[in-house]
Amino acid sequence: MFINYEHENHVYKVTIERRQENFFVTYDNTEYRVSVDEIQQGHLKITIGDRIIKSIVTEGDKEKFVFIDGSVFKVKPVELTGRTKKRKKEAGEHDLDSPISGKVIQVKVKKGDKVKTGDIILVIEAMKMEYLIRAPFNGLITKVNFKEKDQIEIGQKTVEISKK
Amino acid sequence: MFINYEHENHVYKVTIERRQENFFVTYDNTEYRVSVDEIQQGHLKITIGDRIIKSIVTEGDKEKFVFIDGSVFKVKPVELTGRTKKRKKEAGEHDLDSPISGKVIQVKVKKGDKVKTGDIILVIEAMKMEYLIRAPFNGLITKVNFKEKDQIEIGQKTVEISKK
Amino acid sequence: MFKKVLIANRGEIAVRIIKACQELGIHTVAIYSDADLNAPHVLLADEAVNLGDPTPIESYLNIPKIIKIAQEKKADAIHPGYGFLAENPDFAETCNKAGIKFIGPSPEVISLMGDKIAAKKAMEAAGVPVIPGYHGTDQDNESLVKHGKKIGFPLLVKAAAGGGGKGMRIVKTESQLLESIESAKRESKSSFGNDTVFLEKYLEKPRHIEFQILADEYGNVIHLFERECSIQRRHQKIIEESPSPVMTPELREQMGRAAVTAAQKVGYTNAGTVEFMVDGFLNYYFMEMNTRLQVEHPITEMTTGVDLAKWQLRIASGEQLTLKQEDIFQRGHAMECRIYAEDPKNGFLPSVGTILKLEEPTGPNIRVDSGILADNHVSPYYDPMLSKLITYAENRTECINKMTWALSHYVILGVTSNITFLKEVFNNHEFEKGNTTTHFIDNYFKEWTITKKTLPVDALISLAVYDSLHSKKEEIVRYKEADPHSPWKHVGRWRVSGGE
Amino acid sequence: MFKKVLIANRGEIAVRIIKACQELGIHTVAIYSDADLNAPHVLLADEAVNLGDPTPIESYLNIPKIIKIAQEKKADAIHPGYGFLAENPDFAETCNKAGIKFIGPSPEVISLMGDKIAAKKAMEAAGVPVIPGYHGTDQDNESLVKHGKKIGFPLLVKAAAGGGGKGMRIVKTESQLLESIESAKRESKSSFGNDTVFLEKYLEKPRHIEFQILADEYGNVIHLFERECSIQRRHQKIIEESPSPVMTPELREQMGRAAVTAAQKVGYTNAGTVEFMVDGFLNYYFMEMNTRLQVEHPITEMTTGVDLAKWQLRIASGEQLTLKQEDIFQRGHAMECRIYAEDPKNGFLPSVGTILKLEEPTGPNIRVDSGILADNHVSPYYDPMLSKLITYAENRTECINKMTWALSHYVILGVTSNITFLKEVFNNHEFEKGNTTTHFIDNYFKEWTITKKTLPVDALISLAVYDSLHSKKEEIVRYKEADPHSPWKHVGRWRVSGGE
Repeated sequence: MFINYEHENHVYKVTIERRQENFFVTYDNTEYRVSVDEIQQGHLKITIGDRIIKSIVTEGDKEKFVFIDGSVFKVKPVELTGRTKKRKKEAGEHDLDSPISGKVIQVKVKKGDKVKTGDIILVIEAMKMEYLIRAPFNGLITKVNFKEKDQIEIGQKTVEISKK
Repeated sequence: MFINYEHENHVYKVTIERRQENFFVTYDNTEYRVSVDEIQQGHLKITIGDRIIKSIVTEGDKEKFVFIDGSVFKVKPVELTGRTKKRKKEAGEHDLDSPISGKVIQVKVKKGDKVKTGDIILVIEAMKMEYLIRAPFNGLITKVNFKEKDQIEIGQKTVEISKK
Repeated sequence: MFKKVLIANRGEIAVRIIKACQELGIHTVAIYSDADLNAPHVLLADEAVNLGDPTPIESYLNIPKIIKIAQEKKADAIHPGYGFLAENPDFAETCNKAGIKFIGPSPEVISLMGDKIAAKKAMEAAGVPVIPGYHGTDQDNESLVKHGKKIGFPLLVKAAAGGGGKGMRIVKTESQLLESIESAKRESKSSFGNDTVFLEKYLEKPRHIEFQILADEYGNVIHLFERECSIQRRHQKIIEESPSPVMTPELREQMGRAAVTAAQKVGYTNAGTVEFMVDGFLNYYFMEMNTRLQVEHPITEMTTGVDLAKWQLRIASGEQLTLKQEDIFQRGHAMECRIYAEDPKNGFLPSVGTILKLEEPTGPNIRVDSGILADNHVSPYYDPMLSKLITYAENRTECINKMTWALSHYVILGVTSNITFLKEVFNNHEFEKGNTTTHFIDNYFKEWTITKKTLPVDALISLAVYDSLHSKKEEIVRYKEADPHSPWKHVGRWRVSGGE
Repeated sequence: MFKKVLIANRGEIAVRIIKACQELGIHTVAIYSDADLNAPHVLLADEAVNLGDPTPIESYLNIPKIIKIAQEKKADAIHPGYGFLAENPDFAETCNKAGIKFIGPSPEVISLMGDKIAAKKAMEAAGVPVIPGYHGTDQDNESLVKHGKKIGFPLLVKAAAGGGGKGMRIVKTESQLLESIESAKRESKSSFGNDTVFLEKYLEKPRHIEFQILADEYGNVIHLFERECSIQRRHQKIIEESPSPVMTPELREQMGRAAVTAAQKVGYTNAGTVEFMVDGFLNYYFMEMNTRLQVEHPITEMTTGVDLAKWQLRIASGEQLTLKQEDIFQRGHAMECRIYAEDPKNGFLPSVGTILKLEEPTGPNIRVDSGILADNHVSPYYDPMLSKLITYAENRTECINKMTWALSHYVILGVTSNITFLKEVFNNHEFEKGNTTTHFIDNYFKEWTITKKTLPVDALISLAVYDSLHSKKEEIVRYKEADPHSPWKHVGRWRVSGGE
């Protein structure tokens, strides 16, 4: 089985094969012969010679999580061909995305407004805290995607700005 | 669905039916309309009107276990027709069964021996403790099922004694 | 003692109070919104009543709804926990009028202490030192800016009704002043329904040190020593400890007496906390009094052996405080970490999601006050604190070692938490030395990011083994039949490659 | 401090020691038999080495095997825990000869205290009162019977090398004497490899009260006050508490001094316990000294704030005892329950099986020292203790309340445990009053059986709901197609009725 894991923008290519009682994992030209005991769902005890790896693995909707040696790693699925599908965003444009799911409590701009770098565009409230969306560059508001009291989800774009 | 549960030699007859979002449980001529949330495998939150039952249910090889209100109940499967299969044992005869799984460390009798009530017949060791099997009545040893160092399982009959 | 108590809260504090009640033989009623259907306080309480709509104002802040439930369930008292309605004098008043005992001080005291300006004036009058600032009634932006300039920079803008960092802004230069005042007012209005703010001098090398007090309804007041809560991010405490590494026996004696005096002067009853700022020269200033059980109360419980939640119930039910000041002593060292669903790499932004795996550390003198269970969903409606991890040991070094061990054995998968960040704080040399001012996080963790960037090979092996064990049989078969060197396969429900 | 410690034990005590080591930065090596493949100590340790055959003599009692592993792994010390090799002077000797520090007293002291007869003689010589009895070398049955008759009945037959109730018999009448001597000898031989027994007077209203001591390698000895361990079944402790409800300040002072004297006289080092019997008139008699950490050490840790396991490591590594007698004080009240896999309805017979569900109680001042994990199999090879439940509170009543709460929230399914039994003990009026002699269980729970005989309707509803949710779809369909009034159906993999 070939598997690719993406972590912090790096792709790790691994193969794993089961032969009788053992698994053979290959990564970076090294083969590890391991025996495995799944103690509870996702709780792994993996023996490599004298060494024992104890880890917990689980999967969410979009990612997998590994707990090992006191640290958590979040790994994303790799879509080899899908890589270039996303339009490369303008520098700073990401700053217009909502950093959190919450409620829009103030919209400071309307279509056609001119804005300067650092101007407050929109205020989002989540978990009783406020988050300000500011203009990442000078420009003209071309579209406002939310109005006050709207629910907004993490990653949704608040407004569109054309650079002047 | 009809289900019979046996607990401490008493059989409880229950029916349960699922209609849309609710379950209807009938026991002892009373119907309970309940809604159910299985929070984790076997962890039940059962709502009956304003009342909430919180319980944990799990199944072993031969029985089911319920944890409720701080108590554990062990429930056995019911075999309605199998009831009379087992030969009814002589009074006291149960005392000849091993109360524990362990190792036979001493056999004090042999076939043909006469024994009196209270005589030690056999010594079993388990978990570093000793258990004595004593004669439950006066009689004659007709069969000895184990010899020293034999492994013995819980419920196995150690010897057979014919009453005189 | 009460027969039945309604707990008007959620999360770990509701669980904490339910346990205290149950041990005292008190029947408990939990309330919960639709976002908390399977929350631990719901499963633990003897009864639980649904509030519906998860919006705070429609659920845990809805006074009429909560009073109605308490009456229907015949609760003789309500414990408000902290946050939500804990310091709302109207709620305390409404409880009392409905003949339900509010577990906390009188509405008048809550009201006085809730108004930070009036509180400071009262303390000044009682001879307790306060920080220079403007606590006046000129609340138009222009006047506030004028007063601010007079105090000088840096200064703090704080919501009069605030707490927990909400409605608080630190202003470093004159140019930020107006915007900060506006934003603090807005946040205060939406959180507390009141937009009065005040301004005060920002101290050098300040530490946040507070004293726990207990006062019964017969005039007996004791303090249970200090907690240092200087380690804060976004002006919210994340690590607390007791005793404070900077405290001297003389200062402790002095501040403890000031705290008791403060409580006595205002006719305080039940558990409360007097917060001070202590500067680099060990000058101390009254900050505010919190008229409730604090988040960090467990470290006082660990060092003094006193159960504060139970004493709250006893005092409210009219029992006398049998603990005497001379019987209370500190022993060893305790620390608390607040475990938040937040991303420290990304400005401590709250995170949401489902708790997929949860394993809490256990061991001697490790206490976890948790508000979550496996499979719970962490919603964006409420404060993102998941739990509190508390450790106790014979001394500060051992306590740090134990906390580090416990953090390394705390498994929360599915939601980003601050655990890794906390571990690095405990690993910081200045922290180890006790150099813990309120600027600590800004000074040492401003641009913090997780240092370990690469995925360790053991994690890769674990993932591969997991996927191999959990891929559906058909998929493995399908895979095996195909060219073993082609990566165009499906693994589990993940697409490992496209192209077919 | 040591770099690497091998823990020559299993279960909760191995876990306890591994945690203490890890907090001190010591690398740990666990050993485990084939019956313990996924036991918690194996999963927690930094390294774990398999011993194979689960028979004790081939695994946790196998000295050459264990020494070899320690050498291969380059461990600088071995912690023996309690039981197994903890009080085996040959093991301590072998460790020392191999250049591995044995964490405990010297082989000579273990040897002296392991011989109960010699130990009593040494104590008598040191002026510590001992119980009348026969501790001589005439070990033929005839002489022993003669000596027994001289002491009178009731009397105790005890294995000289024994402990934990093994090889112990209580003899009420002359007619049982010979049989008891034979059986005690046999059990002692098989457990300890030595069949020497002694006889002693059986006291009226006796309580088992012991003093914890700590002694460093430079002659400093302190005691950490008493534990009462009178609640026993089959002569094994099941509930312990500190302080003892019968203790007076004067008696505590006296017995504490006797314990320290006893330790000093024999040149004791590391942690140890001096056990006394105290009769109804508060006379006390030296019983024996346990040269190891006790099962019940946590209640001392709770009341004194001292971490005994860590001090064992520190002392063994040559550190000085920095704790002074005057710094040690008791605060509040602590209790411990031993959670056993056993059936109290059936003579406390050990039970075996698989832990299907496990949920440990959590809350302030609730400590669970556990040796099991969900899905672990409880085998018949070792002691049936699964875990220890410890609670601390401001006073004895609160401590009992907390324990009752904790027991009610302890879920162990799959193996019969003594939890329900323990709850009833805490509910007993004589226990509440502190009337806790060693005869307590015999007096009040002789013919004990679970009182609640009928299955509550909520349990039935839960079972039915569970079965409905977990029955396989085909089976439900098959059922639905059939006559709904016929009980001849299959539900899940259970046969609910026969006949087809």
